[in-house]
Amino acid sequence: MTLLAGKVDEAQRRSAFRRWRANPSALLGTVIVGVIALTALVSLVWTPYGPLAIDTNHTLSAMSASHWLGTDEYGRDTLSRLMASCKITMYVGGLSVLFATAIGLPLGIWSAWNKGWVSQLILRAADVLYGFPALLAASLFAAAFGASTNTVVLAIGIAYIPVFVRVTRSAALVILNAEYVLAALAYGRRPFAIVRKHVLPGIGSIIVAQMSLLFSIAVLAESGLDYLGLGTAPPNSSWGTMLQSAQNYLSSDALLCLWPSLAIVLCVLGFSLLSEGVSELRDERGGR
Amino acid sequence: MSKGRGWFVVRRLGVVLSSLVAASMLVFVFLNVLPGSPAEVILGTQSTPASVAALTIQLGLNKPIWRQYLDWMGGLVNGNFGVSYISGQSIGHEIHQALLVTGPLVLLAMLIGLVIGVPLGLTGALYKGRWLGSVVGGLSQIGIAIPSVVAGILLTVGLSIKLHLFPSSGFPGWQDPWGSLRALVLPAFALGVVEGAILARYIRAAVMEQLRSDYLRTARSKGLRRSQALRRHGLRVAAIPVVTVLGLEIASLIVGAIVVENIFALPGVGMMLLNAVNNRDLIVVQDIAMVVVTAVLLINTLVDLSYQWLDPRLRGRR
Amino acid sequence: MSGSELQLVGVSKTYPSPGWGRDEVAALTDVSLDVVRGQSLGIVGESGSGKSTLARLLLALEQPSAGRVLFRDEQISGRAERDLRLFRRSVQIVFQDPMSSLDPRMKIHDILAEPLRALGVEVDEAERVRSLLESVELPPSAAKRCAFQFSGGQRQRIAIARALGPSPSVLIADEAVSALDVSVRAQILNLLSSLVTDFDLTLVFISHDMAVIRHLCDAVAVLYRGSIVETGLTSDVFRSPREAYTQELLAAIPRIRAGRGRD
Amino acid sequence: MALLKLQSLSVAHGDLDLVSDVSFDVHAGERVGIIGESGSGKSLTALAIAGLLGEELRSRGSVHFDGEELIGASERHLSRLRGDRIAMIFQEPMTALTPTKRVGVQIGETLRIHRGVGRRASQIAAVELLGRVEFSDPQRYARMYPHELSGGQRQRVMIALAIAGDPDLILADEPTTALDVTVQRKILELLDRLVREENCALVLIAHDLAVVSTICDRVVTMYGGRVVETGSVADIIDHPRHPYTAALLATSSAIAVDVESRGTVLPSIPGSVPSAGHFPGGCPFRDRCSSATSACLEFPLMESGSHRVACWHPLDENSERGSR
Repeated sequence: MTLLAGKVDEAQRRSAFRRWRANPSALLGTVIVGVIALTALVSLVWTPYGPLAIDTNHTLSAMSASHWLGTDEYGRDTLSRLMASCKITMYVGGLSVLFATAIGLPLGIWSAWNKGWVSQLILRAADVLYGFPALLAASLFAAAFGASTNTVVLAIGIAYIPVFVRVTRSAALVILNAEYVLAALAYGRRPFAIVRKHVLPGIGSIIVAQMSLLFSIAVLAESGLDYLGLGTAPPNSSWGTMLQSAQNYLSSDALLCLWPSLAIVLCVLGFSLLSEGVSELRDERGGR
Repeated sequence: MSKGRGWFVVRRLGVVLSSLVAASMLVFVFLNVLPGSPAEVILGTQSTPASVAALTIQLGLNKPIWRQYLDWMGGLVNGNFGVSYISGQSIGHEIHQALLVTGPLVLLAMLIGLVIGVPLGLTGALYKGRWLGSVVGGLSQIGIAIPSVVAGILLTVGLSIKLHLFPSSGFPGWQDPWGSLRALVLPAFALGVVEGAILARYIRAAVMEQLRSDYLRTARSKGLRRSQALRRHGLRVAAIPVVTVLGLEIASLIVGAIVVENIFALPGVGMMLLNAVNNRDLIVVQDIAMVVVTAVLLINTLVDLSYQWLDPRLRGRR
Repeated sequence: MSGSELQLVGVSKTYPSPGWGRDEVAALTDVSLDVVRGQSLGIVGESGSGKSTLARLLLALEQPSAGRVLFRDEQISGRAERDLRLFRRSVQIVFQDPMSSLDPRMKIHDILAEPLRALGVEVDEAERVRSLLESVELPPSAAKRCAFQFSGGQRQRIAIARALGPSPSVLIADEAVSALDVSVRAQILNLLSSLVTDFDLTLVFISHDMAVIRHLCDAVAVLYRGSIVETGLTSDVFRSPREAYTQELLAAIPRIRAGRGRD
Repeated sequence: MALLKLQSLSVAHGDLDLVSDVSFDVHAGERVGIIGESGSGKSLTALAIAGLLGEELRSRGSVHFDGEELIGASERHLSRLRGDRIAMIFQEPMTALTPTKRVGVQIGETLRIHRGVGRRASQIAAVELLGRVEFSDPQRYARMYPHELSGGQRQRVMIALAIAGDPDLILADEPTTALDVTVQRKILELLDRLVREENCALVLIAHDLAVVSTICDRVVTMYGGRVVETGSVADIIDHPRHPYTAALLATSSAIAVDVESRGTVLPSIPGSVPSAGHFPGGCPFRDRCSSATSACLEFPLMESGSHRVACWHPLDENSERGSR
């Protein structure tokens, strides 16, 4: 403990930016996520051919100067479809994580603060919800409403609520047990103000790391769901649907599978590295 | 104390039961409070008011909703899963058959995950800061990012299409045990590799924490070498977070199996679920949902109970 | 020098046991205590004696299971938080752990200004922060820095400054010097005793250290397993401790002497 | 011939020296106390002697134990000494025992490692050792887990564990700091008695001069990773020569329980203790020292003799300053 004090001081003196730059996970994660987010933005206004443009003269063409990554069975440009899929991925990942955070975070803080039966109930409900993994929830949604991008968002979002409740609760408990919270109560701060001034800033980096991690898992889940036809429906492109249609040409045109696979792996890697980077930077700061 | 532990198990089972009841209500209400009746859905475009009415009575959908729920639950408890709207087959029998595929698949994948994850995680922790540790860390980081869809497809391309080592799809049935096992190997690998990477990461973290612990230092001060001290004093405590992850991973393996079965055309629970969803065979969806939920919650409970066994500090406590 | 600031009358506090019998754990049993205005009261006790529970009850952060807590002869236990404004301004606390008693993400300025804002004390914030820092002998520049940049002793000064912010009449110090380095402890003790004089504070000093209590306090109460076993003026208790436990406490304090081969 | 001889021992974290140039001897059966505040490097010194420093720390210099060099010795070699000839007692009784093993098993393990004793025999020995550290019902306690014991009981288990191998040297790192005052005293008495019975050498680390003075023969004062003064207990408490030792002594004795200090201003040391590795160069105490001059930019050489001090401006040996 005393040993670390020196290290902490040193880490403090460097600016946040420099520490960020010095952390390989955080840096690489930021770059990858940045590239994907940027691609998604660009695809809103421009893709080389448009993701839906069919060209029956050039079906299943190999990589070439005109089609950098080739075309699929309808002659649609793979690069354009990959780019357009970034958009779907960011939409699904971002919205589902926000949804889970928006519900899980307040419930987690509440259950950390309040030890009465209501928070017991919250935790029990989270346990029940925990029995519904994203894929099962999506199946239920698809059975009930028909599959769409939005049912995927909802399914993933609901499935992650329990995770958020637990993570928030344990992080908030650490803060709430600190003596400065007692001191704040002693000078008359009410619970709401304490949450705003101490708890939220205190658990912020944990929550961000968790959100980033769940984003990466959401990308995994989304690709699986789309692949199964439980999510985004053709002709709209997503990495999962691209994989599904490419699977028919595995023996003849394996590259068709490679591109969306790479995109998924890269995206998941980016967000999980970012998550790890954020937690490492937090630990460097002394974990407080 | 032994009485306390017995009580703990009883209480924990009570919690599971009440969770299951809550989950079943959730599933049931969700699928039954929809606009339009299941009969209409089943008959689709050919429905006439008369045929809908007839089917409604045939399926017992004219009864009050709570009655339908109780009938369904009563059936589940007695092992009677009902009859499929679409195929007219006994769902219980079909699920039983499907579990004979999915169950072994999940177990095999778990095994593969452990075989990969344990040595990798230990190596990562013990060689932290050296090149071997970094390589292992990087490998597991990438392994985590590979979805089972991708792993499955890559394995199919590599080992069955190019090298013809394993069948790329289909399942001969357990009357041909060798063929069945061969059919499961690739899908299990697709699932297990990723789980192995995740396990490796958690094992590495848990073991590293043990290596820093005060009591491991005490053990070394008695004359145990670092690796001996870790083996005798650290591993059991390190197992606690790992068991948690193992529990989470079994749950995600069950889910992953649903995806992988579809890649490899295995007639498991996942395939059955997907077909039911596509056919709007609501009662099958309901039943499978309950099977999955029950499996996940039971595994969760087993994990909780194993803490008691692993860590004496938790015995006789909540 | 008359009247009481804080009073505990027959206070007990029980917690539900962590196991799952319905048993309860008694932290305090029938404790009566009178914190006389202007007096420094030491409360001595070891771990598990109920010291921390006592501090929380005195701060009305917890409710007694039985008995009453009075502030200037008015009951405060069981009252709604909005009725406690005067009380909150008048009673402040300094905790033991200089690491956990300051929010590491806050600037010292905010740490010191927070109580003023929370209690609606209308002052020039910057000016007040400066004078608070001055009274604990820290430079004004400290306000711009974060808590982690200070050593344990400095942090404890900041915690004291925060407690002084609302101009309290009672200061409760819960093991306030126990976690400090020996060479720094005397500084903080000197600071505390001069502040008690300068700000006319009533001090409740909770500690396991008899020597420090003797140095700082007029009266002492000995807490043992949730009950007060002995009270009295410090000089009396130290000269002739009545209870066996008090005697044991006094005997246990290590004294500087060449022990081996000299006795 | 010294049992343990430290020469220019340094411990570094990267380029940062946390312990610099520590030298002292411990003779067989002798008791040496190391006092110092946080960051003084006293715990690291003990860990370096036993070869138990963390992965990220490196030690240099020389640790001679009974004619063998320990710095740079293999883990295999060191592990043969540890528990058998050198034993350790740690500060935190809460975390220093393995939570998943019964206390008796943990004590018996030492014998199983070094004496090749079987499971049953080691249990019998463990029960006997628990009796020696004053457990009233050792049979029962041997079957308990650490979390079922109080802090004081756990520390007694640690002591039993340390004496199990009949060591020549015990390194005790703040063994009483985390305990209640009344328990502290009992543990110190127990340690005192057992060390006498075993006739082994003791290195006792404490931040409290009082603890060291009651059971040690000699004192080593450390500040900022360096030894600043060493001498017999009598030398140190009657005639401290380093300004730091003197000030520490003055502070401690002014708040002593049998001294009426009410209303007086306690003698104090200005400034604060820097964090480990961030002490000023030269004499680490110069920032807080009233007699510091430009000479103090250089760390002074330790003089020779039995009462040694590393200071450019030592207090006069004959003055009574800082004593009781």
